[in-house]
Amino acid sequence: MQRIGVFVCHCGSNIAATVDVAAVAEAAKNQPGVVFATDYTYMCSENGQNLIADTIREYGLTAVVVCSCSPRMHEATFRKVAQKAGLNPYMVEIANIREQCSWVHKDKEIGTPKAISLMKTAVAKVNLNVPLQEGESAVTKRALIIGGGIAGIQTALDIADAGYKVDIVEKSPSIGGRMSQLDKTFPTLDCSSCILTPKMTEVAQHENITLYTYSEVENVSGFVGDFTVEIRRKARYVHEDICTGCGLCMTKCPSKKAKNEFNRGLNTRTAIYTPFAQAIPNVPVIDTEACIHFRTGKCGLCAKNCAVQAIDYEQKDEIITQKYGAIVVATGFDLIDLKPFGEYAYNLSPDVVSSLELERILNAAGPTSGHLQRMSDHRQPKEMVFIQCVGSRCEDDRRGKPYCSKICCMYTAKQAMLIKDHYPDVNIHVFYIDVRTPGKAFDEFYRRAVEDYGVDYIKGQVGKVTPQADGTLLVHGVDLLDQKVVEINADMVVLAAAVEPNPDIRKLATMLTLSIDNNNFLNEAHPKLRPVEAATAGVFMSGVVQGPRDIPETVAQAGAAAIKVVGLLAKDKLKTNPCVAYVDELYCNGCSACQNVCPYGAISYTQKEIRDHGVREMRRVAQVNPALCKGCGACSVACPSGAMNLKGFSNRQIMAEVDTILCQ
Amino acid sequence: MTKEEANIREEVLLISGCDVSRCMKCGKCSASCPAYDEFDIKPHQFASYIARGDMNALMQSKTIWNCLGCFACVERCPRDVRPGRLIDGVRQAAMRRRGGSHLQPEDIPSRIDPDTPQQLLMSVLRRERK
Amino acid sequence: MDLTYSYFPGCTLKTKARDLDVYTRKTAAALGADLVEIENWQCCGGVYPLGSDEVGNKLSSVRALNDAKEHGRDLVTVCSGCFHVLKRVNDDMKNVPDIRDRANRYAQLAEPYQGETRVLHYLEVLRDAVGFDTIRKKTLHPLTGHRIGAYYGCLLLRPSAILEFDDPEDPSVIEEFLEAVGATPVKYQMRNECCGGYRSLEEPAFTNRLVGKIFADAKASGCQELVTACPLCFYNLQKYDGPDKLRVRYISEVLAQALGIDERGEVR
Amino acid sequence: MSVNENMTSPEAVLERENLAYLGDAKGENEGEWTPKIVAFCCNWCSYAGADLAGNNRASYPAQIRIIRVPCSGRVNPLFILRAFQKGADGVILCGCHPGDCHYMTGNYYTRRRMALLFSMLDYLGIEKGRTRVEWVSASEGAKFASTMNEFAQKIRSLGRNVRLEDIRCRN
Repeated sequence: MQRIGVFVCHCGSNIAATVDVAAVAEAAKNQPGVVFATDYTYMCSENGQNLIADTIREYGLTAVVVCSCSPRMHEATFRKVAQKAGLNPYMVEIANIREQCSWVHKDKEIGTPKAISLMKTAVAKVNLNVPLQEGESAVTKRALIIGGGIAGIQTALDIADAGYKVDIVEKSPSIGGRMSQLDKTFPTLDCSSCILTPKMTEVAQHENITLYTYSEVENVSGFVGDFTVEIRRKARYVHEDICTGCGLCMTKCPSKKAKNEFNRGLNTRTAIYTPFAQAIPNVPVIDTEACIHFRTGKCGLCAKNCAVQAIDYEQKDEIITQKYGAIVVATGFDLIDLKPFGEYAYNLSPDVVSSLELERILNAAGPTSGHLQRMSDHRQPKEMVFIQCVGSRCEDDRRGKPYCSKICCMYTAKQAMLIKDHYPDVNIHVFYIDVRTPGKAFDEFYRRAVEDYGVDYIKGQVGKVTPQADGTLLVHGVDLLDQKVVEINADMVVLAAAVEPNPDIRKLATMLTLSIDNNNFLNEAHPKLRPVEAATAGVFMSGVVQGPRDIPETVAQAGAAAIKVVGLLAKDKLKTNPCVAYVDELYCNGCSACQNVCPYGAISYTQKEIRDHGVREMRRVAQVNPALCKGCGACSVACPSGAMNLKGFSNRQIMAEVDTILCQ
Repeated sequence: MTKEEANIREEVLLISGCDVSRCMKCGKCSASCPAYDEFDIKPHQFASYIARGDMNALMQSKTIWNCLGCFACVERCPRDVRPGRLIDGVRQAAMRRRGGSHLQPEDIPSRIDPDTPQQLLMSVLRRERK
Repeated sequence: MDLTYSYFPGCTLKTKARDLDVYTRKTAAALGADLVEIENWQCCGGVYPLGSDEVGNKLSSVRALNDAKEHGRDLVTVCSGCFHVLKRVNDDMKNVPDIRDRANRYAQLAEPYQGETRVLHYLEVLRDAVGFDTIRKKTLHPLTGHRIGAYYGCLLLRPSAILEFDDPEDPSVIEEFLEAVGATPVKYQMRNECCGGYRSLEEPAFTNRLVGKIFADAKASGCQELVTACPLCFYNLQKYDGPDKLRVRYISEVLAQALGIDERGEVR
Repeated sequence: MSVNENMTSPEAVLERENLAYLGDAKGENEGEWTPKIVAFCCNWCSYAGADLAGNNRASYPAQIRIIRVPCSGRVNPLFILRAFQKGADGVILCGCHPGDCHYMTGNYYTRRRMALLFSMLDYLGIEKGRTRVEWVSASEGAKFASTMNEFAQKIRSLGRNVRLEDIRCRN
């Protein structure tokens, strides 16, 4: 039997005005297990706290009920008091007689009996409380960054500079991401590679950073502080540790017809390749679908020409397993598929390009060596039309996205100015819905395009782009302000396509039990107050994987994610919530019902010897990982045999509350 | 907005089943309209006219009789406002109030030729006659 | 596979567009498909009834759809207008409870109709049931060297959410069909733009302008002739008298030519 | 104060409930009865919503008693049966709005589970109106109070639960 003390708070007159607090204390004295009951003006005051602590010692209390405000207000306070007085903090229960009694009712004759029954309910529950211990788990001092774009690079550098080990897993053969494909960046027009390449090099040379390019996360298990991750290192067929990056193999490769992904398919590359000249690591990979040796068994020119014998056609994928304390998801974005936008003739004409394709065309390292030209006939265009919001702000989910992609207004102004800088005779028309430029020096940037460069902004949209016999593109649109049809014979049309999260995120979200929104962006633990943390403890996010954003915002968020990771890795041990699920192995029949409803992957199964009525046998029984369990209790309801239970809210405790709460 | 206009608006919204508040005034409908120059009130204006309750202007517009019913605006509207259905709705409301049609039956014989398909006559009658 | 279908010819196919009807039946027979004409069918109305609060003018479609359901068959039509109306009314009967309830109260069928019938365009039968490969094999007179453009118009494609016929902005089923009969399909951008439709009765000059743009684009893209499945498009295209005019035929006529079938259904 | 039988405004209903409750408590009113209701509230949204109702001094009948659970998904159907057995006239479950569950999916399980339980109870003769699932967020104090008032009124119209109450359990 517990020795329970009941403390009834007046909360000044907040409670005492509508509840006869003395009567509640008096009634408590008759309750089973109650050895002490009193009332006091402010239980949360220092005197009130001392009253509780002293009584615990003096009466040798094993449990405490405080009848006061909501547990959401002061449960933590009274638990600390108990702990200081030598009582397990989880032996404290609160009866909410303020928010849910005295403030709801106006009459003492109603408030008092209700407060008494709430007190009785808390006593009934606390009679069944057991001391709970907060667990501890160790922290592996190493972070994993998934994605090697600017978001992942910056996060990795910030964590590594703080002194922790970081691994970057990047799917493609080089880090750099989308930013490495850009020409210049708004609103300052810095050259993208000029500011990115030094960071890439820094990553490669940092003693705390390990790079796994051409690699993918295969499996994740474990929990905050102790993740175990399997990484598939895809076969490059080139030994990273031997290759000197001389590039001779690429010049000798006779298979030159493979689609160049880095240049968005605008030109071709060799079968053995690095995506771009500044690739990190500067080690080529062999595209087996394009390679003559892999298709026919012949050729082998790259291997023959490699002075250091780095090429190995027999190389196999390799799985490495590594432990991490924290994981940052920074998988970035791609543009949406433009095929469903047939009205813009994207499928019909090579001179209708996406904004990212134009970025490659403008880039000195791109397919046209930075010369602005049409992909059909390599002529320099004279009339160009930009169409904004292609697939953005579009409720039709068969081809678009409901959100604003945020970066398009700015990069369009940038592309227009870059073109006008180099080719002042090009006429540029921009069809827009709204021009959105919130950001430091952003609107000024856009206005410069209009006022200084004479870019023609047309408020309206384009209905159809029709290729003409003379090779031009007839752009048919409407100027909504003039209420007039606008027809432009353009040489090139640029589509500002919506951004969308990298499709890999779905698979990754399942592995990491992350929640994603309807558009495949990751959900934050709290959209305002915990913007870089996932709901799953120990997982963080950085960059466009969370929502559309530009480079400065991404870098800022990368820093925020890094400090969260560093804050976690700086701890030696993590405290765990003790109100977690537990299993009565005797009743467990290993049916997996609990595992299926657990949103955190906290339940696994093990073969265990069970003694049941004197019989020993091996059984498959559930086991709960307390570090992963968040204590929602879904498993305890799903369990058909009643084996699953929840500490702090056990079946018996809740039943005791139900039994008592309706008493008069 | 007069009471009568309020009634017409309600009727148009019911007939069309459209939600004009979703319109973001992008102009894709007008840009897609093959009969844009034949319209006095343009497709993209319908949503705001209806939102404002300026129904008399819509009821008297040429647009409701000149719309081709080609659904290009309906297909391409990124907000599912479907201006073509709004135009259809206003035309229906107009016909119901006038108790008759735009094109009179006696006008028709002079306009047909030996190849005129039944489909054409049926369509005109269905679209323009109550 | 059982290739027996209920067939809804539609008003125009019985009179001005006899070619579309006759060649559809004959080619279907030659390809092993049985098109059984619905008894006592009534005109679909030409355009989809626009007032969602009106039910009476949807009943002729409901009766045809129900007749197909009672025979346990899919309902096939080749006129774009009929396809458009039947498919949209069917969608209402399936998904709009108010229209479904009221239509059933009027129609007084043995058992309420709830959109069970599948509405198919003849092109879908050719593609999915017969198969373009079969057509390729049975083609006796391939249209080799013919550069033909498909003219889709509006009624087959839009609104695509309900018609689910093809990509509304970049359709390809007629091109695939043309390729199967040995022709060289030519994609041109204006193939899904409106011909002016029913406005040709009141404003022939206006529809003439629209058709002119379509022909101009088709010709500039290298088409030598156009094919269509819609009698109204056919009429408007035929009436055009401008410099870019091309020959226009129905898809079924082109199919018949390829299969070597004459008007009486005999193989030549 | 006399009780007007036709009073239906929320304030009037509340007053009537509380008067009846008062009578019950004093053992004064023969045959008068107040519906007893158990409300299970999830800790993150609905319990906070109930707190907010109190903060705003919004009233609801005293015979509505709240049990705090970590998540609406923690509510075992047995708890609900037990409440009825113990003489509850109605049971309401409150959780986070769909998509807002603190534990990501708990309220979806609740919705499915309760749909089954309630239709089974209905089959057993416990009218569907006696059971309810409602989404109340931490910011919806007013909604919490109005939901409770509505629910109490509904239970009153259904009368006393006599089918599942176990008279041996009366306390």
